[in-house]
Amino acid sequence: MEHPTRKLVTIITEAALERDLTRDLELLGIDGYTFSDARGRGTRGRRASTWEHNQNVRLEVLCDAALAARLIEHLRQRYYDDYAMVLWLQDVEVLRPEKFR
Amino acid sequence: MEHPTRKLVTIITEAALERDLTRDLELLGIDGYTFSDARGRGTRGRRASTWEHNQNVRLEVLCDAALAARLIEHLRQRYYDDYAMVLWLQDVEVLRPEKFR
Amino acid sequence: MEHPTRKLVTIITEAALERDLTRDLELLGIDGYTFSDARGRGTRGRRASTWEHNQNVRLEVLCDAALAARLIEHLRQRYYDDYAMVLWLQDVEVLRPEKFR
Amino acid sequence: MSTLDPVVLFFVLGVAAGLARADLRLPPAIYDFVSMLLLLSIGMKGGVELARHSSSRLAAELAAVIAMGMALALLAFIVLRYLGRFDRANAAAIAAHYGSVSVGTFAVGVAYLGRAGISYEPQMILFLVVLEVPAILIGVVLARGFGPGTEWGRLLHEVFLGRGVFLLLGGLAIGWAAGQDGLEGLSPLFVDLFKGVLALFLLEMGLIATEHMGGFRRHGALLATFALVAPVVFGAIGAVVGFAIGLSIGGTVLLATLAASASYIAAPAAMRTAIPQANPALSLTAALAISFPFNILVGIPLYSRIAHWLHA
Amino acid sequence: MSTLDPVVLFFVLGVAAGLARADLRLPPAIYDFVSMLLLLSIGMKGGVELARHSSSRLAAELAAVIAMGMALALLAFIVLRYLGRFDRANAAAIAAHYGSVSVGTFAVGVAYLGRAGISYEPQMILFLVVLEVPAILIGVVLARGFGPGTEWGRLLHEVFLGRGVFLLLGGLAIGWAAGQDGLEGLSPLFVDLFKGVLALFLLEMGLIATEHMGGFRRHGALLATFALVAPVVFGAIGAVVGFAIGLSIGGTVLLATLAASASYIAAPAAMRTAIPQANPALSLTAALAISFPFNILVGIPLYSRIAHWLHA
Amino acid sequence: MSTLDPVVLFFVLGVAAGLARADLRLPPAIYDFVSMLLLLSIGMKGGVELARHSSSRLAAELAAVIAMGMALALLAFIVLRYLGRFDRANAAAIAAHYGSVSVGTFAVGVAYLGRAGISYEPQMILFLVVLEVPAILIGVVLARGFGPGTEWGRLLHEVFLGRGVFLLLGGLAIGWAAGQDGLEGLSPLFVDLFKGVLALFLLEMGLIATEHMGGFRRHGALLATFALVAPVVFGAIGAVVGFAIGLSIGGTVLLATLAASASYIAAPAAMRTAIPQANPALSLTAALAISFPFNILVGIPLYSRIAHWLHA
Ligand SMILES: Nc1ncnc2c1ncn2[C@@H]1O[C@H](COP(=O)(O)O)[C@@H](O)[C@H]1O
Ligand SMILES: Nc1ncnc2c1ncn2[C@@H]1O[C@H](COP(=O)(O)O)[C@@H](O)[C@H]1O
Ligand SMILES: Nc1ncnc2c1ncn2[C@@H]1O[C@H](COP(=O)(O)O)[C@@H](O)[C@H]1O
Ligand code: NA
Ligand code: NA
Ligand code: NA
Repeated sequence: MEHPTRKLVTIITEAALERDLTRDLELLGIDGYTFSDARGRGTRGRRASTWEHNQNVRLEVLCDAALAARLIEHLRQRYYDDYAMVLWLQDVEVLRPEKFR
Repeated sequence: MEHPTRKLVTIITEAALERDLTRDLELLGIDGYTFSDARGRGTRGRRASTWEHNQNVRLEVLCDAALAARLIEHLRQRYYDDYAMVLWLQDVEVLRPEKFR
Repeated sequence: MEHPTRKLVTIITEAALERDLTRDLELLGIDGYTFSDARGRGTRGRRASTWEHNQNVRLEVLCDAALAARLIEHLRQRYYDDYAMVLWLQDVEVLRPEKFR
Repeated sequence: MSTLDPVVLFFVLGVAAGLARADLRLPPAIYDFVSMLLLLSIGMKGGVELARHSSSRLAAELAAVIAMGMALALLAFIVLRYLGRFDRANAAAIAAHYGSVSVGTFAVGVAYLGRAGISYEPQMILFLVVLEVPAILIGVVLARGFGPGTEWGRLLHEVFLGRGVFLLLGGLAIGWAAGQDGLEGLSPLFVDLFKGVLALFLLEMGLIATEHMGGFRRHGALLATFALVAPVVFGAIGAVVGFAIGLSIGGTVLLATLAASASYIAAPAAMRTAIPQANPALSLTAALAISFPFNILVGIPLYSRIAHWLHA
Repeated sequence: MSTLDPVVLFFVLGVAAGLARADLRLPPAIYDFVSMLLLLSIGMKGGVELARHSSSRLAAELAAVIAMGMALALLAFIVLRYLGRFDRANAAAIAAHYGSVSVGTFAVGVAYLGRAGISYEPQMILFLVVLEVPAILIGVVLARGFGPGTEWGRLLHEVFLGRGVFLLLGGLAIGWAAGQDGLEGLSPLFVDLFKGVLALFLLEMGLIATEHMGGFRRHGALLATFALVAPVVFGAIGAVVGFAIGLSIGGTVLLATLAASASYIAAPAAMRTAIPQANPALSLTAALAISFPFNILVGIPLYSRIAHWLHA
Repeated sequence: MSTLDPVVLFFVLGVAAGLARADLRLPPAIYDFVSMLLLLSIGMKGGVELARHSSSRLAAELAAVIAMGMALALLAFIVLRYLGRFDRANAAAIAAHYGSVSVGTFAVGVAYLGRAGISYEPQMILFLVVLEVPAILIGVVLARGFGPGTEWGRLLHEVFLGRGVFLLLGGLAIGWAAGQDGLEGLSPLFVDLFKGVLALFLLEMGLIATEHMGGFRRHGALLATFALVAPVVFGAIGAVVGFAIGLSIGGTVLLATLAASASYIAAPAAMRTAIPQANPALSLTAALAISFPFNILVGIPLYSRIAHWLHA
């Protein structure tokens, strides 16, 4: 069983950015994504708290390689310097490739 | 360090299906799985809300390729047409392959 | 677009271990990691409950292969026999490899 | 009473927050907590009252009320399917929502009567529980017939053991078993805080309602019209039934309110299971984004007038 | 008092929901919130009382109570290891749970006395806190000896700074420092709502208890027997100790209740850390799915009889 | 009044838990719930009072208070940038926090006056809302000028529709519209529980404050000194302004408290959006880990003395 592949981009960043990222995704033409809550630690210290200023979210976007590249480039320019943000990239098999441009 | 590989199936779907999926998994003979809460957007619109009717869950199942194929086939037949559902598939290395048929 | 790769270690285990794992990670020299809440089922039964004694966490660590091997070895020795724990390993592409030793 | 009840202002605040995209996140856990308190409070109150004075005609009244729920679901189906040209699944699912009832609307009705100093029969809370069920069953039959496709056991489980009906029934049982005196120690939480908890619940419903208002544009004027007209017609029917079975003015207002209201707790969950091909956004937009606000802002005072007029 | 306290009915409702697989999800955040309120309320109440009339014999009483906690843990261990043929780790872990105490059971005992109009000594709440500790330490020593394997610092941290003991002690300190008058503004939340909050807590415990009932089948009749007999025997021992150190009837009932109860907050967390090879399902099934319901349904009235009989 | 208000003891308990690394997790959902109740309660109280007696000089007072907020932010910026040698972005961000206000500190001030039996003007709550805004705008202008880089629309949205200002304003509107009588049914939740809810909020703030205490070591004595001195100086300025615009003793204490306090709800969110290159740890450490405890433990009594002295 072999399925076509797409890119899965996973981003861990500040919870306060959820709303902004949602807008960015839509502007980039990405209309499928998933958020969940997270906490952790990185170069900007521990982010694991009771309150909103110090929580993380985990964002997953499944899309084709070109869109993934545009998304990553956007995040790098807009957020990398000033925000806690980590991201990684994987190839995954999908069932309905037409859903994930 | 090389470990044996298994399939990791990740499914994002409606929170209301958690109970049904649990039953399905058990009927399929899959007795290891992980759920977590999620929210997002896809072809069936935004699913990110205060209330249960509009939330997602994220289900991860680690199993061998045959079981993964059966699981995916089941989901496709039973849920794809009528429910918000996205899934992807990866090969991952595991430590105790005997745990994940 | 090709990026350097690192190992992503994903661990699902008992929520009660979060504090201990945090300490272990720091002792192992791993200073980037992400936790999120999870629930599920495995060889040690169902772990999906209202209360802390029966919940899971999901831990993700992005690091180089050597550190990943040390982490896995530590977990195997210290927790595998007595705790509900499952882990898997993937190669993922990262943007700033210097962040993830 | 010309001004709005302050609890309704909380709904308005929630809608304002939603429309203005204010950063007012209410965690799902808090929604669950607040709605649990509300359901238990209402149930317990009903149980206490039922234990005190039970109606000798209860069985007959229940039969009438159940028949009404079924008739309303059927009526809604016919209108949606033949006038509205909705497909069978969607017409049946929406009909199930409108034949069933909304606990939040009922609670606002109770608050309305409380402010106006009008009393009502204890069995109203029993009617609230009972009315959750028949329309859902009718909806499933309308969509799928009695064929083998329906897992009736699972559906009944979904309905009776969903959080809404279960907590109402559980509260009812506890209130009935413990009685007024037994519950004294519990009244600071379940009685005194009732209105405050209802206010928080309505704030959340306001936020959620706006999430579903987008559904409007997509599903068109037809659905919106139905969602505005059905409450008035069903409310009038409910008032007539209430009057006919001999309810007091307060009871008549509440039965009209129940008839006019559309479920957004039990029915959506049951429909998702039993009629998965129906689009849940249609029912939720209609029930929550249109009929619910209409009922608590305009409908309840209207049904009160109708009830007074019938009893005059 | 022949009927159940209504708060206990909430436990029954939770069990019913669990057994019927009702869709009654109580988010973990709400469990944390409700149990936090409960622990702070109990602690504050104790602190206020302690500040008012402190017992001159407090030190002697505390010594007796601590000795009792250790003795009960030892007794449980011997029975489980030599009669029950449990392995060392599991016998020690279960023994630690039964030598320690349950805050929920204590709270139901307090509600029971309140309904019966029986007063009790303020230091009971201090005993509740104090009894969380010694059995846990005994359990660890029984399982592992005094060898270098045990990280005692970490274990003590786990025990004293776990949420249970910490919030009880914190509440105690605040109640003691502020006194009755100082706390007046806080009493609507921490006093008036106490029973309501306890009801919600018991509803949740009912749900959780059923999750652990499955443990039964697997761990057999032996464990179930222990979980039913231990409370009775330990309760009787607690009553005798209470009588011997001169407690009032109310105090005797509560010390019996403490002795009979098995911890499910502090002990499980500490045992998981200190005796990881013990199977936590065994202790939780016994403590929560059997002894806890037994105590709040049957045990407390029984210990009350014993206390009355001793004081007669 | 020599002893601490018991609500402040809850803050101390939270700090103790944080420092001792006690296992006291308070789920984010509970923080959201408790702070929502607090904000609504304060707003509603203000609205009721405003509806009763509105000040004829309100416009003039508001102008003075807004000018004060701007002046304080400017003063803080000058000190941080030229004395403290902070870079422009960080100096501006911290200044915005200190020119703005803290709802938690205000609530402790209200509790302090309540205990002392001192009344205050109803418009104080309006000042609380109003003071959230100007300092934030000043901070952004100081950091970025009026250039095209700033998305003002988004910033204003962030400020006015952030949960803090929105819930305060919403509560104010509801209180104003419903009036004392209208809110009667809501007072068990929003009035009677106020102090208890404040206690829980302070417990959480204590825990959160300790999370930020580590920031200390890294950001040095300079910031710590600022965070201790600014409240005293700003408090004195606030007291003088309050006296000058003719506030009562109570009003003067509260305006001093507002001036002395630093925002940790609206400002952090707005700064993160508008001045992303500023390190949020600096402002939060200063505002929450130093100035907040200082104000509720030492500051408020001090500002009360200043107010009494001015009015003597
Ligand atoms: N090596 C890592 N592995 C997994 N998650 C990480 C890692 N580094 C950082 N993170 C997550 O990404 C967030 C932001 O990281 P940073 O920008 O390095 O502060 C952290 O709070 C963690 O949740
Ligand atoms: N491209 C995507 N990437 C990541 N998650 C997605 C994507 N598309 C959909 N999802 C998630 O899957 C859920 C169901 O998707 P759908 O069936 O397309 O409505 C959404 O609510 C999202 O949480
Ligand atoms: N095959 C699997 N796929 C995904 N998650 C699993 C699997 N097996 C176990 N888990 C998760 O890991 C936890 C511990 O597993 P175990 O140690 O097998 O009890 C479970 O509670 C699940 O959340
Ligand atoms: Na209806
Ligand atoms: Na015991
Ligand atoms: Na200020």
